[in-house]
Amino acid sequence: MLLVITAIAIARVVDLFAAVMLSGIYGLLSASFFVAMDAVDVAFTEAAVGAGIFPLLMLMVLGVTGRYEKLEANLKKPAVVKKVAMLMLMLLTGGLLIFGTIDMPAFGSADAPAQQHVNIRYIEQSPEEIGIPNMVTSVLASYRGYDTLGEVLVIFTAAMGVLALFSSQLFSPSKPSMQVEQGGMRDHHVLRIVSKILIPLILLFAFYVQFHGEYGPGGGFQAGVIFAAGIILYTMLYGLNKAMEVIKPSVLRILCAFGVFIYGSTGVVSMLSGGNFLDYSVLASDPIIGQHLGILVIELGVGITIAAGMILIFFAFSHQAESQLGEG
Amino acid sequence: MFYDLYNYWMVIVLMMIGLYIVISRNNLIKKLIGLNIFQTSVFIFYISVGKVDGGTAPIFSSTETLYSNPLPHVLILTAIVVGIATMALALALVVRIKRAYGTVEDAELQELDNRC
Amino acid sequence: MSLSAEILIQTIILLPLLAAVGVMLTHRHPNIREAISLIIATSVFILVYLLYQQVISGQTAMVNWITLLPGLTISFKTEALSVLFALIASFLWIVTTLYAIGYMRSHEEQNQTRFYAFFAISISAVMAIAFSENLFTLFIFYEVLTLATYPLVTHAGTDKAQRGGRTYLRILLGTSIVFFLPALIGTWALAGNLSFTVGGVFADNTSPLLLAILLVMFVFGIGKAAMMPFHRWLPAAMVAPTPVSALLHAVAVVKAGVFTLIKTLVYIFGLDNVSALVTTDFLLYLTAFTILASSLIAMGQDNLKARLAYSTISQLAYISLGVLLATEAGLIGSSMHIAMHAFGKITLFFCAGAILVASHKTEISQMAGLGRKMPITMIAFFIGSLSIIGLPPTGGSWSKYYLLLGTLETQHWILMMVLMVSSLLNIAYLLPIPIRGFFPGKAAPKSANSSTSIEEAPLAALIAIMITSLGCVLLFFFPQSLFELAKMVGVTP
Amino acid sequence: MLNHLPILQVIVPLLAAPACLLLNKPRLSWLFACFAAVISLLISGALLYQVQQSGVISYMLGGWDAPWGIEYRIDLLSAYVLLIVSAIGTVVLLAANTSIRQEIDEDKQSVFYVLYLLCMAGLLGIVATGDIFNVFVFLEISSLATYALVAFGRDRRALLAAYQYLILGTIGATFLLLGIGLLYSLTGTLNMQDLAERLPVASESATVYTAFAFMIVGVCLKLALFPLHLWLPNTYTYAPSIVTAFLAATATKVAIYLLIRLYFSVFGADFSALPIQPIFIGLGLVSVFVASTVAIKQPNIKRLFAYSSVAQIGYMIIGIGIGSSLGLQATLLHLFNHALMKGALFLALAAVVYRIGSAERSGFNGLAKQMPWTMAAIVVAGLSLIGVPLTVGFVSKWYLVLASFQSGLWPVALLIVIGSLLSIYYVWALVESAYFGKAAMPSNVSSSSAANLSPIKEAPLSLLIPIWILVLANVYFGIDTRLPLEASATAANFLMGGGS
Repeated sequence: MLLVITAIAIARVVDLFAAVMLSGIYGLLSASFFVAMDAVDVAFTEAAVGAGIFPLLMLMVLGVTGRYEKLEANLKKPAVVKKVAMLMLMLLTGGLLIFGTIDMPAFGSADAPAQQHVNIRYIEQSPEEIGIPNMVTSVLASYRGYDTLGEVLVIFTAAMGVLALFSSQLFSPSKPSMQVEQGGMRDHHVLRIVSKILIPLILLFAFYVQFHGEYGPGGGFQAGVIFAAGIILYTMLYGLNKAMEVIKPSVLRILCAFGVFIYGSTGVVSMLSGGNFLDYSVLASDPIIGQHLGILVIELGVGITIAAGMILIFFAFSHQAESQLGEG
Repeated sequence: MFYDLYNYWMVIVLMMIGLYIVISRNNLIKKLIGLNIFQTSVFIFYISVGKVDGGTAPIFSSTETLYSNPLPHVLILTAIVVGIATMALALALVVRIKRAYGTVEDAELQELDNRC
Repeated sequence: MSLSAEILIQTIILLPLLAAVGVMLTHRHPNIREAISLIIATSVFILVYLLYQQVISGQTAMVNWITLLPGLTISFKTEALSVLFALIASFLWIVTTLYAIGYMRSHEEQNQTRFYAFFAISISAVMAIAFSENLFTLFIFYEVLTLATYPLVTHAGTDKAQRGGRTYLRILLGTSIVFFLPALIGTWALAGNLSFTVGGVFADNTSPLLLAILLVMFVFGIGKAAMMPFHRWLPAAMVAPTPVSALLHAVAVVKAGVFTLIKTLVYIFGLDNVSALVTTDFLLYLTAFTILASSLIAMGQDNLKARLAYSTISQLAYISLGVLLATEAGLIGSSMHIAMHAFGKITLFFCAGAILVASHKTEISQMAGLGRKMPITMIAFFIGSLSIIGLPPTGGSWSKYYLLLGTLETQHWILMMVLMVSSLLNIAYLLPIPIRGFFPGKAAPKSANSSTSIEEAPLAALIAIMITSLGCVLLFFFPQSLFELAKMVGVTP
Repeated sequence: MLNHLPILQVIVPLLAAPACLLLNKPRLSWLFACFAAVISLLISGALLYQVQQSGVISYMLGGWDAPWGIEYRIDLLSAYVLLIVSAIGTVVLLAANTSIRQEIDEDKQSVFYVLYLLCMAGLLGIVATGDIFNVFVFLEISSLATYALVAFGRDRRALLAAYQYLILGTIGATFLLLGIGLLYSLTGTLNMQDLAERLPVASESATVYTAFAFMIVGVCLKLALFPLHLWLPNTYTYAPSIVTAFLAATATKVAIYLLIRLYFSVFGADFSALPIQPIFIGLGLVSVFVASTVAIKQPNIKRLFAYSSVAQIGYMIIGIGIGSSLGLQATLLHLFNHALMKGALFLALAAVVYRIGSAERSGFNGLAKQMPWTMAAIVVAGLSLIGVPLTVGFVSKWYLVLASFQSGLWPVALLIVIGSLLSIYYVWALVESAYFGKAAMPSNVSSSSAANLSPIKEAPLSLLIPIWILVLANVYFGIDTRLPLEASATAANFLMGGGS
């Protein structure tokens, strides 16, 4: 399998830049694998994250830390014992796992327990109960809506964490020294023009994905990521300062929290209207409409938080990278 | 039986590679890449569990009756987000470490710490 | 008496605490501070005496404070041995306070307030130990006593004091946690009951092997009884000021140890059980070994306090031996020896302190000829020694007599021999001190020259010495009340 | 509103976090965070009461029934742990303002409170939920928040500690995820209750064993059981003192909870085909001894108590390993008690750091004169750590030894006791230097520069009050043992009886 080859290549390669590129490829490959496995929503996300955001962040960090991994040979004591121990650990874990899989239901069989129990209701009844065709979305947003709230909070936490780690100069007015254009892509007129057309399209597409999630693959998370990608593209072309003028970090911060609020208050409102937390059925007189409404609103919350969080993280990183360059 | 479980075994191989990178490499960034592979392999595992032969993507349509299991997809959507969030935080840490120590090699870091 | 026994017990335990608070509050006025100590000490003794009268007339009382865990309570009860112990401890508290006033002032010790306060807390713990209704309560206050005496031991604050204190704490806490506590919990697991009961708490069908193991654990665990591999804390604790050594390490702490031992053997195991267990013999010979070994070590010590400390170890082993014999005579001997040894040993320690204060001498070899300068001290020392040895006309002879009787009854000839030999050894290491004090001979003319300025100890200390040495003699002529109490041990609940 | 309590418990701090961010003024954020924490404390109290009155509370999120939707399931055990977490979280937070103002730049302070609340909410979420995947999500929330919190430490080594913790924590979480996946592939459900019912059918398969092994290892990484404890000492040492106090008192406790929950409720106590109990007891004992021995030598007091935490976790694992209801009860008691004593200890250390700037052993010489109240708190909490009667530590040790006696494990009992002897060593060495040690400063530093240094004063009241709340709790629950005793006994019986 290609995935394995890529993974091994990553393990061998010393050039971190190449490793990052390879892991981007790895992300894409696993995304295509997900498509083959019928998991279109997941594939969508993995493509955006694994082949997009993750390598991007990695590259920016590499800009700060340097490109090459130091070979162990340069360092003291390769410690053979340690290596053997690690290998043993590896084999032990792997062996245990293989042992574990022996009793697993065969791959793809329709009568495996996983396909039987809870799943049946999701597949057979969700179109009626929730009223939207994309089962993933209905499970995500309604049956297991609380997990998704958790997921939003994870991003929120990460954004906060990144903010906490980097000094908050981000929010202070930008320094004039950064105005120097540093060549590269910013001088390409073709790119600029293309992107001027492209970025609005991307943003538009993001909105499409946002609201289309009920019918096809997509939803708040993917939309948020795409939206963030659009802004990131803009940043790369026009520079961080300009981007920060367009979207102020402090506004982002509020937006990030606001998205969580939208989600949370949906829950609280449903609680106040007599249902349980996140029970959308009570939001409108007709349960199905209520579900629709609920999912729409929370997806919006997800989208806002994710987009704001991602952009915030990106800003923080690129700010860091630039100030590093400025110092060097 | 070999074919039945082939997918899972590939997952295990991937996992081991990822784990190996994490614990054997000195470079903090390389470790993170390994961690990413490790996590992704678990995602693949979940999705494999959800696959049904002959099924289609779990989006309701009047022509299809057999769908793959949507639940693992949902779980993995969440897990991917968690993964990227972790990565973002970890990378932020790496940047800070680089600025504080001037290196991102584990062994060098240890030395620096021992010296002071 | 209008006061009920319940109230008496609680007052007896709490009053010393009150004294501690009072002492701390009045730390600016040494006179008031010491007056408080004395007054409360006296009143505690009076209260104990009132309690004694009730107990001797056959009344018992019980107080339950708190239930810590289901079935585990902190509660107190009157009982013959308790009263015996409490009587001695409270009486000697008065005397020691008196002595301490003289000693501490003339020695110009630092932190006297801390000293009196912790002293009072220790006494409170001792009283609580004395009146414990169950082993659990006893254990708690046993630990409290250890911790409360630690600041007293390290009072000097020097490195040596700290080292001594560390040994003290290490052995006492160590044994109690490694042996005592597991034994306690083991007992609880086996019997489900920790209350002191006549005849023991274990059911008849309890495995004798387990009991035997428990017995050993208890004997070792009660480190305050200074059984031989765990005796090192006692000499280590001699770095403390002399009043502390006197009261705590001749009376309160070590006696709390043997008291605990007696209580455990009599009321937890039951004497009948003890004599039947396989490990009893082993322990008996261990005590015999302790007696002889520590007597021999004592002979080699030139430091007076160290010699007394080893002597204490050997005397404590007498008490342990008596109770391990598990006969009536042995038990009576042990109980009485608690009292006799207390009076005898405290006298000796007082004298040691008096010598230190007056002449700044700690080594025995320097003390030749001292009798001329400090006749009262040396006479008292002589009486105390007689009592420890067990010669009339001192109280010590009674307890020795009963102990011997015990060995006779059980036909432990070797043990009897040990007791005899040990008495000889006692003579050998104690009597030379006063004798050389009065008749220095020609060997030590130097001391006579240098000690022209030596006078008797301060008056307060001297009074204390006289009281206790008088006590030794009186106990020989009037042992009746003690004897009666001792006879009640193990018989009435 | 009363029937919504389970979700409010988690949601209140969760939603308070972003609100805190919007406030953006450190002091305001702190007040608000305290407010939220107090509310969640009240809720947890009410929950415990409700559960005691009427049994298990189940709350369906989104109104979907259990196996389909996510369920919040509060039984006695979770209510008990919720109370511990929210109580300690609140008390520590009360002390946070003073200490944090000194240890963290002002512009980051409100972010700190946001993360603190998130971490607390994450922990509460783990405890409250009845859905195993939800556990994973909330575990990650709390972990991510923790990593960031640790990285707040002033020492640059804090960053490295956070990084190590992140790597190991993520591996642990991924193991857990894998285990969940295996279980799901076998049973098709994620609800714990449902899992427990469906597992016996499939229980003889290798997959279940593997799932079990991976989940246990994953959780053990989080709770720092002996061979997997490497992240803990660094993390505790270099994190800001407040964070250490919070983590030590809550995070590992929640991990223990998770272990108990998985072991007893999901897999069932009689899932004994693997020699898991001897392994637990063995590892627990090794943890106690190794960690205690290492602790004795530590020059940094925070590190010392970090190792002591590893040792204490060992005790809890032994309790689980004994496998009887009494052993479990001992673990639960120790969970509660250890939270109290470590909370008090680390808060007191925070006060020391606040005044003298570090937690090195040398700084403690003669400190009792300068900071009598703080040192007294350390003494009492230390005694409790040792297990001296009349403190909480005694109660749990008592039960632990009793439990091993009852199961006929005499050597274990003896080893436990000897282990606590080691704790005397390290606690006493500290106490001794604080009370009897000569303050090193005046002698080493020449008089002129000593005059420049302001004399060390007692910690401010805002720190002392929370410290003494915890210390008094140590003593109070050591004397009046009814509340934790009853709760833990019932919870243990419930788990042993109802869980299998």
